[in-house]
Amino acid sequence: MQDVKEFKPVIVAFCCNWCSYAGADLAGSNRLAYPADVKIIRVPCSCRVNPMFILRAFQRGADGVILCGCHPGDCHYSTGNYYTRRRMSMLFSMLDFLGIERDRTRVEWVSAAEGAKFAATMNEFVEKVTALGPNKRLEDLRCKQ
Amino acid sequence: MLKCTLSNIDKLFEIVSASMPLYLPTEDKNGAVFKKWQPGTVWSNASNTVKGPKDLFFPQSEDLMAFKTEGKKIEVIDTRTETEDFAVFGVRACDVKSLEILDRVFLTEPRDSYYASRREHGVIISLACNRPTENCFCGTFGIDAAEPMGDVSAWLTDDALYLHANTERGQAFTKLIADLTEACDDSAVSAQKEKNRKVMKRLPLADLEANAFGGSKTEQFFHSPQWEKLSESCLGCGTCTFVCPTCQCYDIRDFKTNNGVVRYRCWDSCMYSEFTKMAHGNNRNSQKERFRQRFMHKLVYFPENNDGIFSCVGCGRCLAKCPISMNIVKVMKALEVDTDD
Amino acid sequence: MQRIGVFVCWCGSNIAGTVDVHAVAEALKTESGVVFSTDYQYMCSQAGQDIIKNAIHEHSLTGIVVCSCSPRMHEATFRKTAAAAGLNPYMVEIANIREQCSWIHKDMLSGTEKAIILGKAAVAKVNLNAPLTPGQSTVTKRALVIGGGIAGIQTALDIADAGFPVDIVEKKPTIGGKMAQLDKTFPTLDCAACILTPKMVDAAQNENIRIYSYSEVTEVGGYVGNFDVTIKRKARYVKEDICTGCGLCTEKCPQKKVPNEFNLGMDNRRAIYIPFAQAVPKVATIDADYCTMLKTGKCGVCAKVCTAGAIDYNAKDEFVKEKYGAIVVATGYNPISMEKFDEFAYSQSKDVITSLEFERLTNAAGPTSGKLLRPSDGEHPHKIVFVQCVGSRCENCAEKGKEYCSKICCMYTAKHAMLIRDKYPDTDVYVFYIDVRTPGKAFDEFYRRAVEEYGVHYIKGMVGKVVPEGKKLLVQASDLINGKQLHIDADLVVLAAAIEPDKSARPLATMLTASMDTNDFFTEAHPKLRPVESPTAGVFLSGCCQGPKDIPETVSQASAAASKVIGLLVKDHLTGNPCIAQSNELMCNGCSSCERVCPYGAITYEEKEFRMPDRTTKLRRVASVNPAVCQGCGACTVACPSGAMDLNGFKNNQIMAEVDAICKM
Amino acid sequence: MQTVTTKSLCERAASLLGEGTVAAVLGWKRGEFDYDLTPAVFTAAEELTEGFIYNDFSGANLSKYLLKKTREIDGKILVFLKPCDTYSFNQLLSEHRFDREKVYAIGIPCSGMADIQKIRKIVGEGITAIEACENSLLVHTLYDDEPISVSCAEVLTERCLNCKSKKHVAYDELIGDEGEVLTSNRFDEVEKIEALSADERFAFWQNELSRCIRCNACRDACPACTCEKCVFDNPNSGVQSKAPGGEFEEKLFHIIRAYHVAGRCTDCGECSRVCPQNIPLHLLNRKFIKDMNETYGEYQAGEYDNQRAPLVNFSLDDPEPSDVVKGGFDRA
Repeated sequence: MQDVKEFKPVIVAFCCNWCSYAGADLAGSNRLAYPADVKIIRVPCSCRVNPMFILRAFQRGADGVILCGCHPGDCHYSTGNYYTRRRMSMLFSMLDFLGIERDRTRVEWVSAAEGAKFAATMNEFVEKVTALGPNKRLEDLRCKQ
Repeated sequence: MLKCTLSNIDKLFEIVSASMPLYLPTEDKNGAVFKKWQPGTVWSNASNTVKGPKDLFFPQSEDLMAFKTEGKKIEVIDTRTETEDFAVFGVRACDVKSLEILDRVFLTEPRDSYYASRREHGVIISLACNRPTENCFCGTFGIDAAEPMGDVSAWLTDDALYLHANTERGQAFTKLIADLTEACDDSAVSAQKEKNRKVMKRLPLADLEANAFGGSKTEQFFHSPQWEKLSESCLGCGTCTFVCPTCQCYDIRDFKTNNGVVRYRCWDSCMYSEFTKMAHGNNRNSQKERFRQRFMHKLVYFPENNDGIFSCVGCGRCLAKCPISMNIVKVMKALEVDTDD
Repeated sequence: MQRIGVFVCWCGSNIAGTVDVHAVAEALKTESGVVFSTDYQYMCSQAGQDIIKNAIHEHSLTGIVVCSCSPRMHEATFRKTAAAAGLNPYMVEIANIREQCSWIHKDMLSGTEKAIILGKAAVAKVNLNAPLTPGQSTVTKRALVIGGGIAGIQTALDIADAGFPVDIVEKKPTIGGKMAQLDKTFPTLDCAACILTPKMVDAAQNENIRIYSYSEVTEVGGYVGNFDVTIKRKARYVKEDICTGCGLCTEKCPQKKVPNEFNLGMDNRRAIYIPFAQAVPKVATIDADYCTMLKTGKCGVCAKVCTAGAIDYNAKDEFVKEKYGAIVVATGYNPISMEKFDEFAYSQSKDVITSLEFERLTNAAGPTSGKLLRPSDGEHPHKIVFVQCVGSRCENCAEKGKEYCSKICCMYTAKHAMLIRDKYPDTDVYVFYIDVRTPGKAFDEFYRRAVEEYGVHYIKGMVGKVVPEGKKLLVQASDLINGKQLHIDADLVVLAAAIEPDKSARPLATMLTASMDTNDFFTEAHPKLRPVESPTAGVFLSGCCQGPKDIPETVSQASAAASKVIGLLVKDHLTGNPCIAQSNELMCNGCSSCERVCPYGAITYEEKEFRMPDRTTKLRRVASVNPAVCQGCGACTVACPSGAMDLNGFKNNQIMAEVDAICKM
Repeated sequence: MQTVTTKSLCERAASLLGEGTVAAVLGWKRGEFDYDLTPAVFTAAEELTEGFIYNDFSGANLSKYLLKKTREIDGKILVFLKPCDTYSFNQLLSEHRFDREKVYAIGIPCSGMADIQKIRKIVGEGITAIEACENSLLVHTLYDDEPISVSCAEVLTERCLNCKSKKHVAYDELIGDEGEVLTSNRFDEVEKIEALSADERFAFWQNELSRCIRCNACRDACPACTCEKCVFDNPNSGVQSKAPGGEFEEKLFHIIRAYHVAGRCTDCGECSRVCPQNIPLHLLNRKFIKDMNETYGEYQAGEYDNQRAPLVNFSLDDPEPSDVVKGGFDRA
């Protein structure tokens, strides 16, 4: 019980440069707090995120991975997030098929204006991942050696 | 000669397991595999396991050491684990022989201390083959499947298991199970051997001979036009090398952990395109060259350096598992035709 | 091996308040590749930049990490700093320890810990950075303005005055837009037509301006400096170059029952029409939906009366392809539909009208020739109620209206009220409002005049219901200041409808790959610092397509957009973004996956001969990326199964290094 | 038993070789026993007579060999394609992996391929010969005096049990009768796993994938895995590995392998056929196919040349990832 209480998840958040990263900046400007467990990686577009990056994060010790991009239709590159949507739908469904907890992965569309949504999303995601506990099903024990 | 009635065999496994881990063939979804005995484990008398007992002495992947880095400091960490006694039961004659071949590689200088340590801690209880498969051709390499070696040799009849210790370690093992065994004469075993040898003669590959091969035959076979044809459908996968009990190539790699590096070794395959990749490039660029290497090594290069001993024991695993059914038997037959010409 | 310098910024107390900046600098010192690490009060200041420059020289740095505010703020600054010290600007990475760290984490411990991790991730990335050099592309010296309202006209005029050719594409038969429909303008009360029509004429006569009226943009390709645009010139069935605009056809056309959209349907026009007297181009247009000839093949009156022979019933839509260096969006606004606001009885009574309809009613060229008459019976109204914020500031009724303030309504309502009281002093005018917002030059004075000089009854409160009863409209409202329920039997009710972006904006944004907000207003590249640019390079914003604004604001934004366009068009070459995709030909399968996902068509294939390691040659189909066209989204890199396609600046191994650094615990 | 004879195929191939239409023939070559056929290139009529065979063990999909062979051999190559192989053939064409002009494709009917392991399960070890009869196989073994008869249906390979099509989608010439696209139950097995709890699914795959020895046979046999350099072989990819270094890498390899062929996999079943460890790899591919079909509409890779696969396509109203996982199937 005590372990669960002290568990601080490692969360990797891939954010597209144009909307979600700006949304995160806005959350910052507005001092909207979310847990320090969330670390953001800036990518030009959500469609830059290769499934391998997500698996890599889990391998290296992430407990949750979230991808944020512009809302469908608002992609700076017009169509990038549509591909992201399909790719991640398929990948997440496959992870689910392999018995990996669904709540460890998430895609959320956050615009540059949605600082509040960014913070709320992160709070909610961290809460869910914390409830799941440490990632055991996609961890690579060697990394912790 | 010691006799243990078959009804007592689970008891035997239990007693051995009480003092050391015991590995024996059990039926898995995929066929027979060596697994650690636990109460309830059912021993399989299948003629052959999918993979040999090689993993127990030379695991597919094993950590050699680790480096821990902190800032710019590096600390070396010993990760060795291979210091526990263990027993392997039901090793067929071909696989026993394969360990001798691995010994030649790993136990000659420079000695591979990881392998050596596992060999020193392992006791091998072999088992004669009553029902060899159509893929078996151990006879080609002078192996008698009715007379398996190892620390303890064993034979199976309809109602009993017969054991004979060949080494000190073997004797220690039979001592361990003394309560379950009684001394007996060789008659039952001799009869079983006779029966087994009769079957062996009828095997479809019984006539296959390796005489045409051996050290000093490099010139003769290296440029054979057959290689082109033989290798043309090879997928370049590693199945044959990974199921082979004598293949011993490995790669040493570093895995970057969160705190440093784990240095490990893992099986490699000469069939892989990166196998001979070096700083200057790769000296085997075509699948033909890689394919040729594998078989030349087994049939020519290895005997050249090892008193004429072939690096194949005729276990037949590559025949059973190659996705495109290309194997050493087809290679030997094709190359022999070549020498006839 | 890189030689990395780490520079941790305090940002005054913005960062240093919740992050132990010394500890961050100290912790990063031992990271692989780091040879120098320091912290300073304001890295972005001249003194801070000098620290970086000196360190680059002193420690022969090959890469730098600045732990500071968001890269969206100062990445460009520090890149310039690095370049000034002779370092490739793309060897700079920013760890965002302000917006993503100090500003959101309250305790020093977790803030510092996170800042260190973010710094480590940036160091890990820089270790794998490589110098990048941007490519160059040419600029087509012609601009396109989409929309011919006052915004588009002003932008076009300014660009043309600077000597660059510019095309206006207007979907209506004439330019002029909403302003042409207005009567007077606040706060000066000068006549809209009097100030707009000279500009329209200027545009028509300027030799650098070409007007594609009755036209629409259907396709946009290319990129900044080199847009390929397809314009659909809708068939108007009148030859533009021959029609003299005499208007005879519009008098003789037997089809008289066509709602006149210029007067918002309050009167009728003919099937062949010129929207208004000062239309530019002054050319007739046949409305194919109503023309008997086009529908049944029987009539042909207009062709018979046209002495110039301009009528062409066989005209077809034409498509023009043109190249532009820059595109200005000036698609404007529309009042929202009043359908969902049935409580105001808009659909039940002709005497409930919108403010834009009111403009036409008071306009001398309008359906009543400027006399204020009730649409239902043509009688003079004596009691008029204005309702403000109809559909604006709809916090709890987003499905009906808009959450935002439409900005112009307070002022035009004051104007309407004042004009009525001026012309018809016997009329009682009531204005119901939530707030009166008058933050503009001479705006509040204007509003006070309406109240104080003209005696308009301003009542704080909302109208709950309008019920038509006989010839009257019973207005039920609350007076919030006096805490009373009011019942007014009005003759006319005027609704200040919220405004929204034109419906054509959304598909246009998709074509332009320009982003929009949830209300379909175009997004600016930066809300404060780059308000007239879209984030999409080469696309600029003018007027209400970006957000509600009044005429002076629109005109100033239009001129601002023009100046940005001019700034672009004067360049002979554009320096591109070097963070673009690159294909490793040795690993490329030529499978076309990348080409299929590229939104810009930047990827092409060629058959190339490769010398294989076994000394044979092999002809292989491989992808190549056009650096001028690629925008660097990275969609192709994931579509590529072999990993042959990678993105400079965001390479696979760089992102994975960041992942590793973050997950290291 | 197959409905076309080795002899008839041999004759047709020999005549095409003879008249110079083709320079080489890609087919199956007989081995030591009746079941161990090897794909081979034949360049002379005698070679064909001696070695060519088409029987219940001609499972190997020859289309992938075209990549290499069309580059090596001058002139056209005759390739024999079973119905399912033609889908791979088309898929490779749409990825521009070989020159169609260099291939002469002969479609041949297939009544399903036999699984030697299933036969072994029935008759035991020591199979020395297998004779094909109308609907059964006569298996001779070392330990039985009389041959054992097993019905063909009983020993069909998994992929043939769930055959999706007996129709050839590409060929220059057809020998034998054309079949039809079938309605198969190929997703039943996937659905069964979907119906398990997350823990059970995890345990199931943990058990299956733990057997992986990373021999790469699944990848190397796969007609969709034709990368010039696979990411798992590329030292610069960041995921290169030669052995499963633990549970994670087993999963990583198989997830990425399946993901990389998602939308391109024709469900030919070669991966599972060649796996020496009998891991049901096709289930991973089928999961992707099933999800894509259900989410983005029916799509059969290789059905036509130059289709736009689901993962390089999109529609504006695609569901969100959270809804796909929840809505793909009904699970309590």
